[in-house]
Amino acid sequence: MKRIKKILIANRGEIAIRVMRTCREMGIETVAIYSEADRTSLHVRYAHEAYYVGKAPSNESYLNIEKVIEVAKTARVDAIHPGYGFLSENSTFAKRCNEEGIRFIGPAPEVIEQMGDKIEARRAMTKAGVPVVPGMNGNIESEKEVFDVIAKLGLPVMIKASAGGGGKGMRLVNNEGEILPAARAARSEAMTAFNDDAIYIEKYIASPHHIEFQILADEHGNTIHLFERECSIQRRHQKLIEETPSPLMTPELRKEMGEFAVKAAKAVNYTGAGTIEFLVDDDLNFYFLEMNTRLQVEHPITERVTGIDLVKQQIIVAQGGKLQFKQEDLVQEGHAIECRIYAENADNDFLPSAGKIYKISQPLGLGVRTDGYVYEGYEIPIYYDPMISKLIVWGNTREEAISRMRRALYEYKITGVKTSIKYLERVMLCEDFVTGNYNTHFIEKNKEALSPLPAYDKINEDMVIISAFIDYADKLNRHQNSKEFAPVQSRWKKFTYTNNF
Amino acid sequence: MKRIKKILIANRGEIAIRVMRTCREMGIETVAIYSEADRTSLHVRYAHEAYYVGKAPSNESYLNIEKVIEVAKTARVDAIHPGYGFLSENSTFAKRCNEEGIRFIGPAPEVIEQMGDKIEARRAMTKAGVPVVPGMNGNIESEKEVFDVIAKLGLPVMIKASAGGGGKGMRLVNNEGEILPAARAARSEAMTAFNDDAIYIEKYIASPHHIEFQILADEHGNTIHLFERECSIQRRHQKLIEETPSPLMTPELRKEMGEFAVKAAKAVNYTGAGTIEFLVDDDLNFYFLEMNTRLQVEHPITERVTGIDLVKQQIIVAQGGKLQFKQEDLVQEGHAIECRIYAENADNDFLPSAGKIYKISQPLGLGVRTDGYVYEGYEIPIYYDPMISKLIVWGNTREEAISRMRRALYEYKITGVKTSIKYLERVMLCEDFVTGNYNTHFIEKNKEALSPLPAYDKINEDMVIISAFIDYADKLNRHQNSKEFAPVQSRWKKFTYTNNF
Amino acid sequence: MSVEIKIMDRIAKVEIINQQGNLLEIQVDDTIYKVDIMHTADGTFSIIQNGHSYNIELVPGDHPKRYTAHTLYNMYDLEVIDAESRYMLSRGSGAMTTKGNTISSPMPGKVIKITVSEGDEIKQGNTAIIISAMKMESEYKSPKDGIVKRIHINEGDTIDENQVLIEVE
Amino acid sequence: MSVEIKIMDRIAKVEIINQQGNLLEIQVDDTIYKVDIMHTADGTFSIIQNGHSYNIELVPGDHPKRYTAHTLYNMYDLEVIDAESRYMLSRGSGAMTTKGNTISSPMPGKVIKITVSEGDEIKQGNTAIIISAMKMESEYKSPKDGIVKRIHINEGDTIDENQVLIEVE
Repeated sequence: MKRIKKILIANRGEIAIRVMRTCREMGIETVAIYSEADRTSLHVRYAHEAYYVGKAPSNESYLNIEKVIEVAKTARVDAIHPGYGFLSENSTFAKRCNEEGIRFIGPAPEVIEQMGDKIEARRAMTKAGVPVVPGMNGNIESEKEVFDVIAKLGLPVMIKASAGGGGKGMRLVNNEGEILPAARAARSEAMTAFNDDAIYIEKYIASPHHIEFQILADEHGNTIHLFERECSIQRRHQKLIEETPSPLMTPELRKEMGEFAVKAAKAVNYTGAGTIEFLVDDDLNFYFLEMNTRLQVEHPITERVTGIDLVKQQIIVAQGGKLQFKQEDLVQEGHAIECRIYAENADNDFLPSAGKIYKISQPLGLGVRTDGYVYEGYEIPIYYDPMISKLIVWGNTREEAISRMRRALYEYKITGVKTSIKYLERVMLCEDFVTGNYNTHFIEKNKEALSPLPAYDKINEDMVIISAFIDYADKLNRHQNSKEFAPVQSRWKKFTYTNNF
Repeated sequence: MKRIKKILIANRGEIAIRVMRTCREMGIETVAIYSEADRTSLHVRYAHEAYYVGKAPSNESYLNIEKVIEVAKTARVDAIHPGYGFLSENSTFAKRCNEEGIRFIGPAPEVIEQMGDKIEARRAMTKAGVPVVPGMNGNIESEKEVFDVIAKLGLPVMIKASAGGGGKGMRLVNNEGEILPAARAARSEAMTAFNDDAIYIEKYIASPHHIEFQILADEHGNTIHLFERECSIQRRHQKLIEETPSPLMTPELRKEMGEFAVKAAKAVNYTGAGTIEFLVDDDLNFYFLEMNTRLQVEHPITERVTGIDLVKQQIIVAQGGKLQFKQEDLVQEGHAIECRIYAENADNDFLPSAGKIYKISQPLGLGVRTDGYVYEGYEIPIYYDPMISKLIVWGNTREEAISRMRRALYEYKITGVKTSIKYLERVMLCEDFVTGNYNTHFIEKNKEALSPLPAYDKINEDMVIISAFIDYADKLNRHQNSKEFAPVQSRWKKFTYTNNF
Repeated sequence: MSVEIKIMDRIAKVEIINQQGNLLEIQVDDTIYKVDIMHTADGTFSIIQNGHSYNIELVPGDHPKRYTAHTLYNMYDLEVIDAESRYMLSRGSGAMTTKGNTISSPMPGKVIKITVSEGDEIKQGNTAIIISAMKMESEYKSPKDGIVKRIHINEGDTIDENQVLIEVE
Repeated sequence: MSVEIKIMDRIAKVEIINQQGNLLEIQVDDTIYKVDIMHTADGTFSIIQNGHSYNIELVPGDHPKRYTAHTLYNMYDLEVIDAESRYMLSRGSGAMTTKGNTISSPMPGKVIKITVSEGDEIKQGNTAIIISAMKMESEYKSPKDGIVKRIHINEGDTIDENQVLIEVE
């Protein structure tokens, strides 16, 4: 077992900083890479070393395998942590790392490849006895086959890209007439997105819950699960809020699904941290959906209820070490919820909102964690993901966690760009969320309840007007140097308080 | 049981905000009070309502009982939370609240009074069978008695103010010659500090550990303890770092001391949150030292390992509710450490450092909590405590907690005033701390190890010089509008990155 | 001094009655408030009015007289209307001109596709341009029926917020 | 342009050799560095030099040419010495005058007690004044043997940082 002393983090944003934090706690040096758009990004400042890797668009920088490898060699790192997104599920990259004698912090390239092909993954799981969504275990060969398969499965079905992910190349088919256009659209979208037009068909699971299990496995045959994460609150097939335990879960179901998750990981000789995603219907039937061979965005809620630093375990496993925990040592303590803070306009179809951060007030205190990367004056680049922070809270009970999340969202202020914060506050007040009675249709179903409240408060509005007036008067004063209005400007910062009615 | 809907927080700084956070989570409205020096303090902004109570010095504002009661009546609050310090252990204030039909969040006035008098407290504990430091159970009546008592106890002894606290009116006597001057000095200091010159004598416990137990008790006869806090790292008799579990503790000792702590609380019919302080010597003999009838500064470490929001339990008890936990439900999960961030110069005898906060970078991420109240541009008033923030971290093990604390201290930057942050980093690297081998003499014993490192790094220093040069050149440019040096000023905020070697 | 402030559909008249340091008597339309107001140079306001604590953050807008105000629960767009704005308004220029004839960018992004050419006819609601930002593509549509008069950008260009992209006549 | 910068006991000569946007070739004493330097208007610096990432926060001092610099591990006091400072220095005034004849306040506080009167003799190290700040009392002592020439404050006064309290002659 060779101790890792220096790690290159082949990523940016909050996850790069998240990984560096654990490295720092473990006494490991960190190397950042940055594109032209990211010289002023916080991960560059957090790292011990930082190297430029190319132009702003990802495919000219963060996705440039050879450039990343070159930097890794220049900086003489022992290992590369890929974070999530970018090269994290790229088997070619994992292979290249191995070739250069650099540890890729993740599973073997073959496993990445196998799980990255949705059809291959279905086949492996079926073989291992893990329930999969009824459907094909191969690609569609002809348009005729589309009809044959659907005739057997019955409508509704989902047509999916074999290389898929992130909701791309995916089409729901409800009736006969939609079949052909949907198949063609899925194929074309798959080609654009993944450069691979292979598609397959699965039965559509109505009102599904998206529940995933966290897996950890070492090279010594130890594979454990760290319980579930409920990820059904999604917009545009992207997760918005996650929680653990899942309100849907029973102890029996947890045990059964957890065992299948471990079985799934063992079936492919998985090592490191990974996630088994399931669809669960209202009758608690569950189906393997896919495996993510990397750290997930939402991993902190698992960390909070289990007390385990997942990045630390990833590094220990990559060093060839043994997992520091056994399945029977693990318990879910209390309840954790994560809200993703996106720079977007939730009231206008979740349209991204790039721009410059004006001010930030962090939520602090008991049970609150934030993992973010933006700072005051930072200009969010247009080239990458709009997620700027994650707010994770913990409570003794689900009820306490929700109250705490409301409090934390109330405290969290990011101005200058539009964010999802106010929208998330409304979710935390929404009855279906509070009662835990929701599935992946939550956002759509509660459209009205989640709309901005028109609540009119005259005094509040008048105070806003007064503020603008004072600011304007101050500016005028500074400008014209007139004596009409004694400048109140900056007294807060400059003078102590002297008057009171 | 009458639900509390509105609470006045008779305090300022971090603890006022700490209490308001829980109130907000419980749906309780909050009322702040502020002195002339605190109009711009964060607790005024966090509260729903805020009222002026007087001039900057505490005795003209936060200690003005009638003024606070008047505001409580104006704002029609159901209860008052006193925080710590100020009026929190003032039985007259608690009595006045009761008279006005306002719930005082704390024990009955009689209990405050009894525990506030150190002699009374010793008597009550002796009666209840709780071990106390060998010494007198009454006040010194004459200077002759001083010699008689010391003859019986043997040197060294501590002479203490009966009304004491915070290290005031306390004198260590090592030899005969010191007896009379020490007794006189203690008496005079007690008079100045507490307006009461009563003193008493206790045996001096050599190399003591300061270990305290957290107590919660309701009005229905339920009294539980929430384990210990190790508070031996002190400077000038004030705590600097606390941790739980204590490195000194054994499961047997914990059980025994915990039972005595519960017994002590029951002996005085205690209700609410309180703390039993013990001295523990190297042979693990323990002695009751005093009871604090309020929330402690260091309560967050107990919250972190037990998962219990102590302020919430205080409010539930004050409402007449039952504790939500039984003794057997409680466990210490992992390890928590708190570092107090003082505005002070640790390298110059811990001299306070008032002034204006220039910039703050909060430590974030896994296992980190901060409870603070200062913000950028805030001018720390000279009238109150120099503690500006508390940094609390949690780890699975003590080792992980220490690594995480180092990482968090590394991330925590507060500029504009001097703070204890760098000093605390050195404590986290000090061998005696790392091995857990310390008592209240830690700071003194490790004076050298805790001195600033002279480590010279030429490149680092040259980079600092370059920064100052650039800033100066920028200023010159803005001033003279010359073309000599192309202004780099603010490009970070204004322009995107365009060049690379 | 008295000015008008536009907040959503409301135009409020504001006037200072009296000032003593940070204590102001101030009239907003028909209501006179006594407020204790403290603020920083960068727009963080703390107002205590009748015991109540209000927190407001003013973010400067694209024009010196425009603000976005954040309160605890809401966000407002504001504009100060003084003599100058009224003059500009009467001239049909300046801060309050309508943008009915142009397609502008609500946020920075990259031009993926331009689906029209100068001189083309375009109908209201038809897509004229596709912009990509933060891994998402948005379609910008024509505000009215008309002829594409000028196209200010090319495919592949990076654009700023509030940049005029296409003019329709 | 070349200036001298005083950092602790060292006086370093700094000169720009070459600049290309945020890329600088810069000489500090005998060493030439190629640095990639980015900074904000309020003094947060990010420097990448030979792959290494340096973070420096400059806090303005009590004089425009003085700074306190915070790096990850250290704090430095700095002063820029240019032609003007040298001129001031030669005149024995300005930024670099010694304060050997005065007792000044290192921090704000409240005057609790003044133990001397104007005209009194005082020895080096004797307490002249007791200041209270943040619940702690500090004794300020005379920097030298001499006569108390002027006392600028009264008991009960609130004092600022760096205020001259007592002059000794």
